[in-house]
Amino acid sequence: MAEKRTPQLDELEKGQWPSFVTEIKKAAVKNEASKELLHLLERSYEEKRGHWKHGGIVGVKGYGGGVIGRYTDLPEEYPNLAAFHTVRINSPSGWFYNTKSLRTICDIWEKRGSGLMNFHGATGDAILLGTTTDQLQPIFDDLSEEGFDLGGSGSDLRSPSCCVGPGRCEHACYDTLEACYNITNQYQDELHRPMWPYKFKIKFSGCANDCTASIARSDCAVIGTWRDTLTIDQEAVKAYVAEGLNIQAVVCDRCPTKAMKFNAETQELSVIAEECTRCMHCINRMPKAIAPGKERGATILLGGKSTIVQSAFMGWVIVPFMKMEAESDFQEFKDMIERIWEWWDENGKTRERIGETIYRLGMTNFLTSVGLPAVPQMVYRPRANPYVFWPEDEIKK
Amino acid sequence: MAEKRTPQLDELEKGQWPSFVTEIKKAAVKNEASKELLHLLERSYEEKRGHWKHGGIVGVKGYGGGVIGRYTDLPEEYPNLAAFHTVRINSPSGWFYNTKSLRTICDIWEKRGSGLMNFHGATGDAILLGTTTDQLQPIFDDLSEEGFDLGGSGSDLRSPSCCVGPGRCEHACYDTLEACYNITNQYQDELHRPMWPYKFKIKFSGCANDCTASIARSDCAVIGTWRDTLTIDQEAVKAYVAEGLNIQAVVCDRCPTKAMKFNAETQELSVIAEECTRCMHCINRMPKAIAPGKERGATILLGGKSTIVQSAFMGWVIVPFMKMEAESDFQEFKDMIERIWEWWDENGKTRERIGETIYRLGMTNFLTSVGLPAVPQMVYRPRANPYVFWPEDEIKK
Amino acid sequence: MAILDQGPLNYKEQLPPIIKENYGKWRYHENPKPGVLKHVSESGAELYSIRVGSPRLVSLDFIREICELADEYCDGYLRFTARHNVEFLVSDAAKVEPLIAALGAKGLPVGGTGASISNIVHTQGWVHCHTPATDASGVVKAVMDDLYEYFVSMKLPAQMKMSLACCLNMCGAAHCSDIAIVGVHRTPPRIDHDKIRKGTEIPSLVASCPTGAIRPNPKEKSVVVNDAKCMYCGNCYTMAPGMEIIDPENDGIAILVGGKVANARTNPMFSRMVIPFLPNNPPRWPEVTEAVRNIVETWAAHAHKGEKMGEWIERIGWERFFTLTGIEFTDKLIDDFIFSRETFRTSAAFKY
Amino acid sequence: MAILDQGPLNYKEQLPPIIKENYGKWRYHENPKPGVLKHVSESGAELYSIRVGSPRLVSLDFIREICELADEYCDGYLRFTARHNVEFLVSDAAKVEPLIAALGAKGLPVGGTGASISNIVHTQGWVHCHTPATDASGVVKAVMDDLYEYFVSMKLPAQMKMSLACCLNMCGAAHCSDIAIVGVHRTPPRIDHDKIRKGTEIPSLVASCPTGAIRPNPKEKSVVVNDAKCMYCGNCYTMAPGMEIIDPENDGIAILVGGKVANARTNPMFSRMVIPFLPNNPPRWPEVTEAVRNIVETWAAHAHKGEKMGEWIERIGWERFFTLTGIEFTDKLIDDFIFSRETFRTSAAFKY
Ligand code: SRM
Ligand code: SRM
Ligand code: SRM
Ligand code: SRM
Ligand code: SF4
Ligand code: SF4
Ligand code: SF4
Ligand code: SF4
Ligand code: SF4
Ligand code: SF4
Ligand code: SF4
Ligand code: SF4
Repeated sequence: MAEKRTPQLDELEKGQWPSFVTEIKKAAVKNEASKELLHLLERSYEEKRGHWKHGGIVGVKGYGGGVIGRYTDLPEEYPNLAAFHTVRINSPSGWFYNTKSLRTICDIWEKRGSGLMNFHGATGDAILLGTTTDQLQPIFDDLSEEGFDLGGSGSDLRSPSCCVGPGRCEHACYDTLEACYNITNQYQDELHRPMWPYKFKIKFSGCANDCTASIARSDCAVIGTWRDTLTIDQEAVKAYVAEGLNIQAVVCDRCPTKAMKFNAETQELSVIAEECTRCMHCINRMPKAIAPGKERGATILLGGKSTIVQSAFMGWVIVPFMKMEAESDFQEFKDMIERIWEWWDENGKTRERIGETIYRLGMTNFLTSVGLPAVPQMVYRPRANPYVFWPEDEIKK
Repeated sequence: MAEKRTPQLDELEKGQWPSFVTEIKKAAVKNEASKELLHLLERSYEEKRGHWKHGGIVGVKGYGGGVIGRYTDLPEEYPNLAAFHTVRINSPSGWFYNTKSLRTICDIWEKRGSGLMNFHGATGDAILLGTTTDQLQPIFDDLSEEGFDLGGSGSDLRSPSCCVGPGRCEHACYDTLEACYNITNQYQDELHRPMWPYKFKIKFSGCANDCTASIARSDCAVIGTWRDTLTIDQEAVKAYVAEGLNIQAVVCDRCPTKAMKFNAETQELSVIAEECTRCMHCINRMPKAIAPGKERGATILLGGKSTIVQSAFMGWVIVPFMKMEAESDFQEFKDMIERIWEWWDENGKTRERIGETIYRLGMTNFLTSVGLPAVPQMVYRPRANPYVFWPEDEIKK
Repeated sequence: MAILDQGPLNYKEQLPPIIKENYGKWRYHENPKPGVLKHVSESGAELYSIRVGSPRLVSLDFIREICELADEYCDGYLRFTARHNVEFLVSDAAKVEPLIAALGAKGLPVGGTGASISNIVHTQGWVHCHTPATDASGVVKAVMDDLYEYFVSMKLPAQMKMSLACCLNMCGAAHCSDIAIVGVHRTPPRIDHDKIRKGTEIPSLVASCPTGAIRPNPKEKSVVVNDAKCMYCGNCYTMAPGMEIIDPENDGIAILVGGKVANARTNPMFSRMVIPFLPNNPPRWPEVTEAVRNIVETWAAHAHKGEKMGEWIERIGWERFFTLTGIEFTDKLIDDFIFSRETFRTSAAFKY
Repeated sequence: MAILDQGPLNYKEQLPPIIKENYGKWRYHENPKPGVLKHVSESGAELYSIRVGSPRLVSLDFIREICELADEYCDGYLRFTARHNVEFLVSDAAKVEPLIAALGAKGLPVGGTGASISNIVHTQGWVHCHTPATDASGVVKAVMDDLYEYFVSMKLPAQMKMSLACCLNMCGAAHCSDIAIVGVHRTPPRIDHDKIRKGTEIPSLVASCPTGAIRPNPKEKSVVVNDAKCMYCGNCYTMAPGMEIIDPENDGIAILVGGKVANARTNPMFSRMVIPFLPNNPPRWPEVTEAVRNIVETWAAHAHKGEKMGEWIERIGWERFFTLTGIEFTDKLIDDFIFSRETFRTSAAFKY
């Protein structure tokens, strides 16, 4: 292919933020497809439109997901982009890598693909961006050999992800890294072989700061919390006072339930336990002095998803507190999620996320079917209409 | 009809709250139908069900509304209730009466009906409860002779109502009594001759305390407000302080926007004008010291209704501020409401309240059609979805 | 012949002289004692309004009696309030106590102002309507007898506005009340095919159902109801007498709480269901009076001064409301109609 | 032959020694300077995380380069964040500044912690997807260049989380972001009947439209779109390649603001639309960078310390947000989809 200029993209090599154009150019040096990508993209910048077709069905043996097919609509002009598929690698919990693992990916990808990658995709996979159809199986074989596996795509379980949790964060109320790993391994079949009405995402956040944005970005959010009272170290409180922190203003006044009380005279901080909603604010402001309680676990929320089709939904509480420590706790979670999938599988329409299915059929239907007890924690407030469905057995005949 | 006992209803003559049973019994002394009503009601108390049939179409000449037909489903046993219709009298603004007017109603009703009445019905009419079909026209003739007119029923304008306003209340930001009277008179045709998709209610409240519950109970709520700043009488503030009012706690801390500031030292009260939402709280607590501003008018809200069918709606802002003083202001309101009715008449389905029509067709459609400019005051917050409809003329061809 | 379209009485002729003279000139008011409002005009004039509880369903005698009182104490004028109380408008301070005494003698309660429970806005019930799931006046009488002390005093945290509607048409507009007592049906309509055939437009009837539970039944020239989809709203019955919805065995009362309409401090709020069903137990509806009293007194015990029911609950959280009142939370209280989504707790922050 | 279902790498093997040793024992953290987090363990161990901005779309060279740095300064370990930044995990305090210097030499920005603007979560755009209404990486580069100072400092009122999605599928999950940059189409799909006939299941296609704008067209064995009902969501195009939605003349960008997901202080919130459309003006999208900067700086100038965008706006009111930013409010910002009702202002209390 003849050398062409890319004035628009060149412009994006300027400025202080690291440039993806520079990255594509680096890849272009070694790889024809990446070079063509640069020029196709320049063309998109001129024409203000993408030049990719609807993906066809491509994949690797034994799996239904993990690969996204992609073809340019200008294959004559960009023959190396005629097929330019994506491979999703299920990333390790918390996106931790030793350099050996990363280099292994690089080596395989250098041999078999464009050399361009996303670290990471929005769902959390490591994404190998652009290869041909015939390379898909070899790539998978190579990756597999080195201990890697593919992530989800299509109507299956998507690669779960989790926050850094106990790996580095003092707030973690359960082991997010282990929970994510354990549960992901349990559901390899669901992850690799699409068989549901639509996609299903799980994200694990160690506390209510929700650093994986699980409430917005996953059908099932597992958010760390505690059942007892947060713990306060009064000495550390005094140290904060000494440092000049205005505890009343910065901490107490912004506690959403005014549960946190500071006695300016004694410099003692106390919490009205039953008023605290475990929002994390005070802990965030005073991590040296305040910590989550001892009886830890997670709140489970269901139904999160983005805008298409019925509007964006955030996950809502379906279990206020579940232990998340022992294998038996994980088992409890798994039993529940399997009942949920079963119900969704039976009741969901094609391309209907579980939140939409529940919205359509009603929480009572859902809760009764999956055997979850109704509690006030599930709602901000009760219904405003009196349109209750009465089961036959509560009615006099 | 043989004397029967009414043990259940008798029970309701006990207790300190005035008894409607006693009232029915008083009427029963003079009127056979009322007597039968007493016994029919006792029967309902035994059987736990009403004994009234769906109303047929009854009315008076020239009108389509104002009368509700009612027949018992046990006419053989209660012949005087075979027909037991309701007549709605449009009450005067603010439910003010001189005793002559009330006695006139009583005299007519004694002659021609059960002697039972509701002062008032939930929409605000004076309700004559129970008469026969042949009495309807004579009742109307008699009432008309004395200057009364009927209220609305069916798919028409319902009798507008208003709070006591300038008649007795220091908060009134416009003349609710006059506005209600003026506008009711203008729309006599709409009030008496059902011709819309469904009913339409208007209520006038003199300020944001909304003593007519207009936001919940009327399709169109006209709620008094002001455009400039509330006025504060600093001498009166000091008098409140002297009386022991804790202004900071009772007034300032509960101002929703923290617009009200009290200087405890100088005992001066001040308001951050642009932060005040005119919620009325501070004025309510200190009526001697704080009053609405000088540039007064009303906020217009549209869409309020109760639960059936699409859920209860509260009215929402369609005009943040409209003057409501001169005849020309009323005219502006009338021009607007007529455009609104026209749009609803064209677009509403049968038995669809205007709030439901707008919800179904969208605010943009509504606002554009009736020519109201979109302003942020119309919404608590903008849309969360990006599903904007783009008009053809804003699109490049 | 009747004059058409002459409109309501001109209010101007119904105003007592003191109001005519001070119209729009009121400066402030005080609430010297329960049921008594004192409005002071710029002119210095003082108007005393004496608020009196009324059963609303009244006889000629009642109206004539209050007219007599109005003639004697109020220059022949009175008014009714937005909650169907009577207000005597006294321009002469000396007449206030004698009027109150006269009212007392007649058993008419003075109260309903300020931090009290005012009259219950209500509807027809078994007295006059065709779709009620409960009586109106009887329940109101039972509840107001039980809460009488709160009408004649001002010892609550704030005003308490109650409403009752005897069916889901909600003529009592109970949807934004501190406490709403709402008659509910609980079984699907029983179809009287004969009646349907006689006068019902089938397409309109089918369209009337908010959940799409009604389908045409061409064989019967009538309709069929999918019971599983029916939420007993009764809208079909309003459209068609053949859709019999009344069911004495299963009709009863739901309780909703926390609504408001004033804009003071907080925005208007809908009432929310806290008890999905209580049985009709006339004549005194003990389950209802007890439930209402429990809610009122729990609120009274815990709310800040000046905090309406809904404001109190929103501050402490609904989960706490159920703990404090001891009311059981069940799935029936979780919305499953079209605006359900906004009620789901999309937050990991809540109280246990 | 590949091993099926072996699952992701075991994270335990990817953790640096300091983390293995102090796993779950972290006591607190400090944020000594932009891009540097210091976590202290119960054991007294100190871990320094150096956060580095990444273009996310990277080459082999980039990954190998950061591996080299990790080998040199971090015992051969690193991680990525939920926002696609790189984090170097330094166990030796003495290596922090040298690492930062080395990063600086390579032009890699250190920052994104605390009250800063972190990396923009984003999507494929014109680089790799078939439905984009705008590019992803290019817009992100333009915006981050413009706001660079806020990445490398911590001078904002609070953290600022931005996301970009190049179409309404919203792979950037922009719906709960402080600022969301969203690619939008603005014209109905153009139907390629041939393509539809070839491989599309008509009933599924018809069902895919959230507004019911698509009806079967039996004559063509295809479908027809009611343009007036179409809101250009592109869902039909996702289902069927024959429903061509891309329109270079009219595609562009909408801006939504005020979303959040953390439960700290306030509940999670959706982002709300404040600018319905800005044109695609590559390579630097000046209208977009300017709009974003205006919003960021207005917030920075007015918010309380610690107040996220959405919290600030909800405190001052959306009507005030439009005044302060000078952004024009139009009917396009008023919801008219299924959950519109909850957005309408059902209150007479508002600011002018
Ligand atoms: C690669 C990725 C964007 C990125 O650049 O990071 C992506 C890319 C695509 N997404 Fe996505 N989605 C990606 C994360 C998301 C997210 C974000 C998240 O998971 O947190 C969302 C919103 C959250 C959610 O699940 O609601 C998301 C919501 C969608 C939707 C919306 C439909 C829905 O589920 O409600 C579609 C449409 C569809 O599935 O038909 C979609 C479809 C697509 C497709 C497959 C387009 C298509 O219909 O064929 C895109 C392939 C682009 C390409 O050719 O490279 N993608 N997609 C992300 C996955 C990488 C990974 O595995 O790590
Ligand atoms: C007479 C009446 C208007 C009328 O034209 O009939 C009226 C009259 C007054 N109202 Fe009202 N309100 C009347 C119904 C209402 C209603 C509607 C209702 O009851 O259904 C409301 C809305 C209630 C709600 O939000 O659910 C209402 C919300 C208020 C408020 C706001 C209270 C609050 O803080 O939320 C005030 C201000 C106050 O009380 O401080 C108020 C204040 C007043 C004042 C003090 C105004 C004044 O200065 O004269 C009057 C005496 C109040 C009192 O009873 O203590 N009035 N007031 C209505 C009496 C009904 C009754 O018999 O009980
Ligand atoms: C008399 C009154 C109740 C009362 O005891 O005070 C009343 C009584 C009836 N209402 Fe009502 N409504 C009355 C105020 C209301 C209110 C309250 C209000 O206006 O503030 C509402 C709720 C607010 C609203 O408009 O949304 C109300 C919402 C309904 C509905 C609900 C449908 C809807 O409009 O959304 C119906 C059903 C219908 O119209 O088909 C209805 C229908 C009826 C009918 C006509 C029953 C019917 O379908 O035939 C009732 C006649 C009862 C009878 O035989 O005496 N009534 N109705 C009220 C009118 C008296 C008056 O004119 O002053
Ligand atoms: C590294 C990361 C987790 C991970 O596994 O990758 C992380 C790490 C930390 N988060 Fe986070 N958060 C991370 C994404 C998030 C997200 C999700 C997102 O960015 O999309 C959120 C939700 C944002 C939202 O609400 O829209 C998030 C909301 C928080 C909060 C809540 C802030 C608030 O007041 O609302 C805290 C507490 C705080 O900052 O005081 C927090 C606190 C922290 C702490 C201080 C926790 C700790 O003690 O180690 C970490 C350093 C924060 C910092 O950057 O200053 N983290 N944090 C993510 C870094 C992303 C990045 O590169 O910028
Ligand atoms: S979600 Fe909580 S536990 Fe996880 S990284 Fe964020 S602050 Fe730490
Ligand atoms: S965690 Fe949140 S709710 Fe609990 S005391 Fe701290 S700031 Fe208050
Ligand atoms: S609405 Fe306002 S003006 Fe009217 S009576 Fe109530 S407080 Fe007075
Ligand atoms: S009217 Fe309401 S918003 Fe305005 S200053 Fe008074 S309390 Fe505050
Ligand atoms: S609420 Fe229902 S039953 Fe009661 S009066 Fe209104 S329509 Fe009749
Ligand atoms: S009662 Fe309501 S839900 Fe049931 S069939 Fe009739 S209209 Fe439909
Ligand atoms: S947001 Fe849309 S265009 Fe962008 S990657 Fe996702 S599906 Fe493709
Ligand atoms: S773009 Fe969306 S609204 Fe338009 S026809 Fe396609 S699916 Fe329907």
